[in-house]
Parts: sequence; structure tokens; C-alpha cells
Amino acid sequence: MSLLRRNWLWLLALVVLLAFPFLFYDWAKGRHSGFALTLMSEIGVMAIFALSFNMLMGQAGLLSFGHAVLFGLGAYCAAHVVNLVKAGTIWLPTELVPLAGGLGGLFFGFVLGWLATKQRATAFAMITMGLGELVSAAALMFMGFFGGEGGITIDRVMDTSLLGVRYTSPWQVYCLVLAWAFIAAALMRLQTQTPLGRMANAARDNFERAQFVGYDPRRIRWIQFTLAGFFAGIGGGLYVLIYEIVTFDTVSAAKSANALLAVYIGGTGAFFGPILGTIVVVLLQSGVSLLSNAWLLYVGVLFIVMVMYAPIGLVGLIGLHAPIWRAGRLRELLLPYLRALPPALMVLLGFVLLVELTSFTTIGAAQGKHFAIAGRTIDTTSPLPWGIALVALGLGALWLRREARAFRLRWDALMEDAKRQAGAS
Amino acid sequence: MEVFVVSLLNGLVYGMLLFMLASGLTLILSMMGVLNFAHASAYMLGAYFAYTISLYVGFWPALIVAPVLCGLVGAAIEMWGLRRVHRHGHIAELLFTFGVALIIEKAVQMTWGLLPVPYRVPELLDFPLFRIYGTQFPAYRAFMLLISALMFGAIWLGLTRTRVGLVIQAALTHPDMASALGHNVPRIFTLVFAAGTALAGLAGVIGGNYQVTEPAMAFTMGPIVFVVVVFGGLGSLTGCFIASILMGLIQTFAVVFDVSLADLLAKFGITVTASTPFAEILTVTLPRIGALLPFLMMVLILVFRPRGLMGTRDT
Amino acid sequence: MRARSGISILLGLVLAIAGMGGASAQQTIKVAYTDPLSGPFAQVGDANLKQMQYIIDFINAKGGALGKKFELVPFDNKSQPSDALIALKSATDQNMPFIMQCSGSNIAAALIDGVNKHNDRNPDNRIIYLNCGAVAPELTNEQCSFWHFRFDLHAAMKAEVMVRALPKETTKVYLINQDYLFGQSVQRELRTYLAKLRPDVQIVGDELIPLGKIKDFSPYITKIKASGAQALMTGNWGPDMNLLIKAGIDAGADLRYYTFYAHLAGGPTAIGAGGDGRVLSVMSFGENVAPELGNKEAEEFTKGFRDKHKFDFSAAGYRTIFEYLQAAVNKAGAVDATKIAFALEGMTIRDFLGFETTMRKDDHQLISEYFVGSFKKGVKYDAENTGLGWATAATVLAKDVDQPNTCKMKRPR
Amino acid sequence: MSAPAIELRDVRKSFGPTEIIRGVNLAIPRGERHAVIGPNGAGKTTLFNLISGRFPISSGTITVNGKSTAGLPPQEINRLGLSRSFQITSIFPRMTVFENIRCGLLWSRGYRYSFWHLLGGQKALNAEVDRLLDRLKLGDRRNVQAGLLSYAEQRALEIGITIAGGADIILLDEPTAGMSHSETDAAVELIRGVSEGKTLLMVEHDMSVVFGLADRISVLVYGEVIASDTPAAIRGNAAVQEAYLGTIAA
Repeated sequence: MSLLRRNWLWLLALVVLLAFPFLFYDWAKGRHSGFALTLMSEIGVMAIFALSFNMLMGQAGLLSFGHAVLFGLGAYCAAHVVNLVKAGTIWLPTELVPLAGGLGGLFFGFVLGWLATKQRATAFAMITMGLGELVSAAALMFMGFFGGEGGITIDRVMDTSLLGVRYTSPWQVYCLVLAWAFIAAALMRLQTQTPLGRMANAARDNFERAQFVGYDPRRIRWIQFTLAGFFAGIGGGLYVLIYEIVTFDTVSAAKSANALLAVYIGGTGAFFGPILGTIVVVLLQSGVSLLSNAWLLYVGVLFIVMVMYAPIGLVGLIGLHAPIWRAGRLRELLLPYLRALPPALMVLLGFVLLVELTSFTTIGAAQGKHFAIAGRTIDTTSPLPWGIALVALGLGALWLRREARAFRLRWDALMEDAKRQAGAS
Repeated sequence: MEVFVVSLLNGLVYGMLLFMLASGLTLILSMMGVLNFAHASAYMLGAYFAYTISLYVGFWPALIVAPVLCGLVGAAIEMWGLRRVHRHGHIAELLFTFGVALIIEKAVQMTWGLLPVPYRVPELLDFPLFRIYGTQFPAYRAFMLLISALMFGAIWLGLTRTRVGLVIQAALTHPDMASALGHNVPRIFTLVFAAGTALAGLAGVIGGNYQVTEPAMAFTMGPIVFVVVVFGGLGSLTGCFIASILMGLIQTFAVVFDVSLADLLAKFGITVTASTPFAEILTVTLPRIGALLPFLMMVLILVFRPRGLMGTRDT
Repeated sequence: MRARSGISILLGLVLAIAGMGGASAQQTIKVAYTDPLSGPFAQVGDANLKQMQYIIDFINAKGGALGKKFELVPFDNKSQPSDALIALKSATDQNMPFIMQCSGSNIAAALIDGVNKHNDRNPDNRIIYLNCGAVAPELTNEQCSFWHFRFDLHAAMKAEVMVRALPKETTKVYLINQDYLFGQSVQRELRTYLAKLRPDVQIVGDELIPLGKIKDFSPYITKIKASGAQALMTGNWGPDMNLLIKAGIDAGADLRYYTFYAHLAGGPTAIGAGGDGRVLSVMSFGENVAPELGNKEAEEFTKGFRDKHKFDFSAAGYRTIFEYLQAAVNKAGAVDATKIAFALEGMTIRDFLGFETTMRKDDHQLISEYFVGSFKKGVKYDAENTGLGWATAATVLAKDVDQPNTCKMKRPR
Repeated sequence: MSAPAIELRDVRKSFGPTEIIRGVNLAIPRGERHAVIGPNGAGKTTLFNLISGRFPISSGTITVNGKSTAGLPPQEINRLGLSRSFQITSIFPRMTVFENIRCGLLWSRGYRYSFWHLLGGQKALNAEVDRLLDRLKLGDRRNVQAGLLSYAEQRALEIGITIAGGADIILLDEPTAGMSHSETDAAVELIRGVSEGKTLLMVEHDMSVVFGLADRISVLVYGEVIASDTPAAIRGNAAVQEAYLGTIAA
């Protein structure tokens, strides 16, 4: 019972995630939305990947520019294993394919980790960047293992399921992804509470001190790196099952960068930060990119805003509310937040409109697109929309400033009260 | 022999271009600890600015104005962005520059379009300077060599003969001591960042027409610059210089030697056939991986000598 | 008062997103189009999208098919197969009968595989993959699929076109290709067809270069010159081609450059006037083809795009794709992927330039005429305002590129 | 009689051309509380760094519990049973006080690089950490981030991490530096308590601490030990008076 009480958040998340795809269910045709399911599966995979990246960055203070190498190599291993299973050479249940990827990641984590973990800090980052470049170049050159440009394709319908599921529909795959994502996340969470996990924190904070309590920081880094490789490989194995293909872009620097962005946006302060960040990043990349050509610009702006105003990440921002919540006065923040919302939206809208108008006049117009809002085509050559955008941006900014000041006052007062209350109790 | 001489010249030209790009990053990375991902974006901006300016007033004013504009952009980024981010640590700074790089790329696409722009070598320099074994050596390449040599001299003089230069030099080797020297550290940071960006811009001005000016040029130039800086070693301009030339020469000469590991093994009487294990790797010839050698060298040097070639401290 | 305006703006935003994402009337035949629209290769998708849109407008003005209009729905795949597959899912969610993709054989392979599996698993919601430019020969040989139709000659055919266009005086050639699947197959096919069609030609050098990593090609030029080659044959694209040719021109090398992609957007700008008479490109269409043939209608069609967009119309050949679709949908009598696919098989059409084309039944490979253009001064339509343009140096007819195939087509019952 | 806890034989260390430690010979028997004193720049901290393996020695030999430390990295010297503190506080600032101490304990309790033990479930270990925290008078600061502690508390934590592993040789580098009188007294009591039955080697400037705690004192001047004797003898040593104590008295 206490187990249930302690882990209610996990259970709730599971229920919500299982129910969520039904929001997009096409009742008329009686089928799930493949797009929504694939996107959510992608989020699941990337969440595992981001969490494993955080094992290095958040826990051990190691910034890797080549983490996707472990993800991708794990995926290649899983793909080869699936093809062997399909050919009847070996037997492995479909459900355990991600484990094959994990073992692949583990192996390469061990080998590449031997090189990379010889150093820390910037040197580590640069070694991983070099390894990333080398492996992604090799992925194009060597046909045997990587299948060249075309990659390795698989058929996930292997009829070796332990549960008798054929995995023909995205829904079945999604459930598998969900299961593995929960297992992997739980394992990674538990790993933070092991001696290795703690010593990784310690070596991050002060690697020299870690030496003088008997630990070899390099060994800590190496094992941590290897384990992170294992989990990244699990992600890779799931990736193979979702897309049924693995190509060189899974080992690319862009993939590594995604993990870094997800972890940073989500925040390294709490275990769930990277998951939150992943959701934002995947939605930005796969969702916003459908709507706007300028999505990369939004990503850029988002980073700059996050780095400048909220370097603690989304969970950090949420965490700031904890004292007030504990004091039971979170409700009093509701109104200030609501008041700040319209100007914030105004700024956002003004900015988005401006970017879209510019992007549209310079690039989009020629592509034969119509710039439409609510079904009405907007004439981008007339000054009206530009004026609206500028006014919204300017007024919104001024208004937001005012509200922000009021908000700040209220926040400080509440914080003060909360502190006093906590001190008294 | 003729291949050797021509390759040497080409390697030098490319190496010097790399040095122009990398010298600015060495200053920024060594002193501020910022892994500046927007550095190659400054290179791109330099090329585009120069293109636009040269449309109106010609190449020669652009040679001065475009780097200055880049420097101003750099100063603005440092003063209104990086400085605020600085206290959040190096990863925050890195991500900030990453965001800036994305924005610059998109801005360039929106301003100048997605296609390459016809940024050409100025007519004054558009002639073959001399012929060597039948191969023309364009005057523009000699000009590039000249500019980069001048720049190297200018930096060197600036660092050794001026007061600010001496402070920067001290800060290069001991960044944490910079504030103890009683100087206005933020201003020096801004100066260094702006100067580094301007140097990258200058590299863009003379490299943009030597290569192709297009929105992806920052993306393709980015990693190699980091390699040069790290290989040369933090805090050492000389190391950066040597590393640049070395990388230029290696990539040039790797093309010339058509050998593979299999050839090497053949010398020892082992023949590699398609059925040999790892035959695919063994038969790769040097030119095929020439462009990857810098990365390989960087990994190796960092593993065994983390301070790089001439670095004053560990990376 | 202010708050209310904020809320109404918020409402507008929500509506805007809903409006963009939501489907408009089901009266159109939707063609999902996926190519890189952002990032370093954005120019590829961007150029295609513009030209495709013009063609669709033209086809729609001629009545569309079954009284419905075609509609192009772009999806950005960021050059990543996984994103292309997400686009495929999106397209099938909305029951689109076609997905089109032009750039990248890796993405094409992923799409063929994805489409095959999707159609197997969802017989009631099938989709056809229209390949408008992924040219790995495997795609219509080993990997051929009933659901895949390729509307561009594959690399082996282009290689043959290139070899056929090689003048008699040229006896020494040098091959440079990118070190990945596509480059390697170009290398292989060029060797095959040189041996077959031009046994007199000697290959004095054969080189693979890492994809997109080389910033200075001068050392290669040195090597090529030293080999005494008269012509350079390359399948390189993007910077790997632009920088190669630039370096050659800079060094004053006396070479002809035979390329696959010099005519594509960005190429002429990068090459510049120095390439006069030296650069040749294998192309499905060139703007000067129509005036050279004296085909007024085709010239008008091409010029219309130029006037509208101030942009070269290198992809007018895509018009053939939509003429095929128009005919096939009409023939099938319903917007049903299976029926349309059967209708497309073996279809022949006289394209807008007046040549016979066939969608081969055995492997779903379009067999059409092809051109080799030479980058020259003094042509009617210049490329990218460089003053130089593509004059037709050779025309190879469909029958000459009708290479055999090894496809074992599996058709649905 | 077994080997001395620490023995230095003709130990030298140079940084570039300057020789900082110039042939030090020192043997510290088991169970002794030994203090190293000397003027600033004499090389006391360098000596510590050499013994604990932070820097390699240029020549000579150092043995810890009878084993040579030549070529050993700090962690392996630590595993020989030697633990040290730092002059400039060196703790794990982003972890809680409790976790700081526990990190000091993990290796010696045999957890090594385990990723299969959950620390929450290690009752005996956690109880031991809590006992130690109480001894350090940090019990009520248990769950505070170490970086947020006061200076004196951080010094106490530093000593706590040093002794947590139960090493039988403890090196303390200026444990009371920068403390007030009352804090110093508390620290001295703490050190006396935790070094009970162990070998203690400390560098200290506060003479009352030195003479109150040490069984024997060595005087290091310009990288050489000029005297090594009981506190009483050192007090009466003329050379020491001249080289060091005299300057302080003056």
C-alpha cells in the first residue's frame, strides 16, 4: 500500500499516457492517429535518451556532444539482432529487442568510454564531439554494419512475442515503448540512489575530493558512461521498433544536440526535468515544424530566453513554487499569473506574427503558400498585419513589464511569508 | 615534386584561412571559457556583409567594414547576452551561443535567401599570379595569405606591445586571475569577444568568395574550427597557428597518398581480400578519410595530452 | 478592457493553429510532399516546392482529375528518415493517396519500406509513394515495390546518359564521387558504361571523398591535372560539387566537368562565369530546351514561372509526374491508391516537350528522354542571373536509357 | 615494533627550477599526533600534497603503513588507510551534509562502484553516518546543501569527510584556519576525539592548538625539517626560536 502511495505519480502518468492517444482517436474510421502515436512514441524514446544523457550531464557533470553515437550504435545492434531473429538464426522475443540495443550501447559505451572518460570538462566534450564526427562519417562509409546511406531496415512483425502481440499497429508499439520507457526511467532513477550514482554527483561537485575518499574519478566516469550507453541503447532499440529502419542520422551530432537541449530546457535539477524538456523539444521539432518554416528560429529564441531568464530549466521554475505550495498559498499566485498571461501572449503573438510575416515574404510566398489566419488569407504586402504585429509586440512588452513588477512584489511577499512559516514550524 | 609544391601552397592557404577563424575562437575560449558555437556564424555573416557591401561600394571598403560590423554584432551579443548568462556557467553560455547560431542562420536565410549568393573575387585580383608546373596560382590566394599573415602580425603586436594586450595575455593563461589585475574585466571580455568575432568576420570576407557564400557555410565550418583550437591548445596563439597550418597541410597531403592499411599489410606479406575480417576498414584509402584525420588527431591528442599541442593548461 | 483584447488575440492564435492544421474541404486530391524545408539543405525542398506548386496550379487549371483539384501538403523532414516516416503517418492519418519525395535515397528507402509495411497492415488506407528524384538504382531493382513509382532516371541511367554525351576526342577521364551509397553507385555505373559504350576511354583516376567534409578541393585538382585527364565525371552535389568546380576553374585546369547536379538551384551561382563552356550537367529539363526545339507552348509554360518567381525553372519535368497522376486517377475512376497504382503501371504519355515516356510496368521506373546541358554564354534563358545558361549539348531518347532491371514485383490481389 | 605509519626518506620536490621540498626525512610512528609547523611558504601544504599523492615526488621515497606510495594515485594512497583534509575547504557543495559524509564512508565500507545497492536501504551505513553527524554537531543540518553551511560548519564537515572512512592515518591541513576562538576550541575537541587511537599529522598555524594537541612537532623551514621533537623540546630549541618562533614572539 505504501508502495502505491509513494509511487502514485508514476501510476498517474502511466494512466494519462495510456489514455492520451484516445484524444486523437478517429472514431469515424475506428483507428488511432498514426501521427499522434508515432509522435508520442518518439517522445518516449527521446525521453529515455535525454534521461541517459542526463546521467552524464546532470549527474556526473560531463557534457557530451556525441551521446547519439551510443543511441545510434545501440539501434544498429538491435536492427541486426532483429534481422537475425527474422532469419531464424537466433530467437529473441520482440519485447526484448530494446535490451539487445541496450547491450550494444553498453558495449560501445565501454569501448568509447575508455577514450572519452580519460578526461573531463571541456576535453571530454571535445573528445565526444570528435568521436561523434568519426562515427557518423563511418556510418556512411562502411556498408557492412551500417548499411550505408540506406541504413538497415527491419520488419518488427516477427511472431516471437511473449504476449502474442504482432506489433502491426502503432498502438501496440506505443504500449511497448511506454512499458520500456517506464522501466528504463525507473532504473535510471534508482541508479541515482546507488553508491555509483552518488559518487558521480560527488565527482561532479569536486573530483579531487572524490579521489581523497578512495574513489578513482575516471573509473566513476567510465562506469557511468557505460551505463548511460546501456540506457541510450535501449532508446535506440525502441527507435528501431518504431520506425523499422535505422540510418546514419541516428548517430549524428544533431541528435546529440537534441538531448542536450531537452535536458537543459527541462532542467537538470530534478530527475523528471529531461522528460519535460523532451516533450517541449519534440513538439517544437515535429509539431511546430509542420506549421512554420521558421521553427529553427523559435528554437533558437527559446534557448536564449531560457538560458537568460530560467537557467534552472522548467522543473527549476516549478520547484521555485515549492515553498509557497508547502505554505498552502499557491492559490494567491493564480491571479498575478492570470494577469501576466494576456500581455505575455500578446508579446508572443506579436513576435510570432512578425517572424512569420518576414519568413513568409522572403521564403514562403514563393513556395505558393497562403498566409492564412483562421481561414482568412492575409495580404503580407499591406502594412496592416505588420503594424498589428509591431504594436502587439511593443504594447505587450510594456504591459508585461508592468505586470511582471506587480508579480515580483506579490511573489517576494509570499516567499517571505512562506519562509517565516517554515522557520516557525 | 610538382604535386608536392602545389599541395604545399594549397595547404598553406587553407591553413591560414583556418587560422583566421580559429585565432578568434582561441582568444574567446581560452579567456572566457565559452565554447562559442556562433563563431562560424560570424564567419558566415562576414561573407554576407561583404557581399552586400561590395555590391554598392566594392570589395575594398567591404574588407574593412564587414569585419567591423561583425565585431559590433559580437560586442552586442557579449554585452546584452553572454554577460548575463556568464554567471549560470559554461553550459549555459554554450547553449546561448548555440541559440544565437540558429537565429543567425535563419536570419541569413530570410535576408539573403536559401541559395548561394554570387559573391565574387574582386576583378583586381582575379588573375593567375604565376604558373607552377602548369597549374595556375590565383592572385587571390596570395592575397589571402598576405591578409592572414598581416593579421597574425597585428594580433601578435597587439598582444605583446599594448597594455590591454598584456592583460589579455595574462588572462589567457590564468583566466581566474584576470580580475586580480585590477582591470575592468567585463570590458576586456567584450573587447576580446568583439575582436574574435571581427576576426571570424574577416575570415568570412576573404573566405566567402574563395569558397561559396551560402547559408550552410557556418554549419559546415563549425566543427573543424573547434578541432584546430583544441588541438593547438588553450591559451596559445602559436599553438593555434601551428595547428591550423598542420590541419591545412594534412588534409591537402592526405589526398595525394593513395594508400590503405591493406597496402601496409601487403608489405608484411598479408594480403587482404574481401573475406578478411574488417576488410572494409582495411581497404579504406587515405584520401577517403583525409577530411576526418583532424577529428581523429583531436581525439588522440586529448586522450594522451589534454593540454593540446602548445596549450598552457589542460583543456 | 486590455485583458479582453488579450483574450481575443489568444483566441485568434488558437484558431490560427487550428486553421493551419485542420483539413480544408475533402474535395481535393492531396499529395503529401516531404523534403528538407529547414536546416542546411532547405534550399532543395524550397526550390522543389515552388516549382511543384506552379505545376499543380497549371494542372488544376486544366481541370485536375475527376473534377477534383490536386493539393500539395508540405512536410519538413529535415533530411531525416524518421521525420519522413512521421510525415507518412500524418499523410495516412488524413487518407492522402500520395506521398512525394525528391531528395535523398536514404529517405526514399525508408519511405518505400514504410509504405510497403503500412499498405500491408492497413489494406483499407493505402498510399502511393511518388519518387521525384531519389536515384539509387536499388530502389527500382532489389528494393522495388508496387507502391513506389520513380519519375526520374536512376543513377545508372544518368551515368549512361553522361557516357553517351562524352565527345569522341575525350579519351582520359577522372572520376570523383562522394563516399556513400549514391556516390559509390555512380562510380560503379560510370565504370560499367564507360567499359561498355566507350572502351577507348581510359579512367586515369577514381576517387571517393567523404561527404560534405572537404573545404578545399585544390589538392584534388592538382592530382587530376597530374593524371592528364581531359574530363572529370562526378555525381557530387551541393558544396562538394560547387567547391570542386570552383577549385578547378581557379587553378586554370583544362578540364570538362561532367556533373549530375550542376544545374540545380545554387549551382550556376557558385560556378560563375569561369565555368563558361566547361561544365556539363545531366538534366531532365533545361529552360533552353523548349526554344531550341521550337516548342512555343512549353516555352510559354516555362517562362510563366520565371516571370512569376524570378527563379529558374529547372524542374519543369515534374509536370510529367502530374500529367501521369491526372491520367491515372481519371483512368482508375476513383481516388483509390490500389486502383491508381494499377492504372499507372505501363502507362505511356507524350510529355509537354513532345517526347514519348513510359512508366515501365516491371519496375515502376519512368523511361523518358534526357538532356545534357552545357553551361554557356549567349543562351536565351540564363541561369540565376549569371548571364550564362544551359544549352542542350545532347539529347538522349527514352529508348536509349531503357536499361534492364532485376525487379521481382509483388502485386496485391 | 611495526613500520611507522608514515615514513619520508630524503623526499624532494621541484616545480620547474625551484626546489620546494629539499630532502625531508620524517618518520611518524603509529598512534602519534604530529604537527608540522613553519613559516609561510616553507612547503607544509606541498609536503601534504606529496604524502597524499596529489603531486608526484621528484625523488626520495614515501611509505604509508609500510608500503611505498611511488606512482600511486591519491585514491590508492587513501585505500592504504590515509585520509586528508584541505586548507581551502573541499567538500561536495551541491550535495547534502548527510550525503557528503556518506560519500566519505562508501569506499571503506566496501560499496566500491556498486550500482546495485540502493543507499536508502543500507540501514547500518546510514545509521553510522547519522552517528558521525551527531559527533560533528551537524545533526540538525543533516539535509542542508553543504554549499549553504557557515564557514565553521563547512570546516567541521571537511574534517567529517576526512575521518568518515575510518582511515588510521589522518592528515589535517590547517583545520582551524579562519575560525574564532570559541570555534577553534570546539574544533580542537573534535580533532582530539576523532583522532583517538589514530595517527594524526597536521599543519597548523595556531600555536595553542599545536602545543595543546601534538605529541611531537616538526619544524619545516625552506623545505627542510630543522627540528622534530616533543613540544617541550621544540619550545626550547634555539634554532627553532631563531628561525620561526622568534619571529612570532616578536
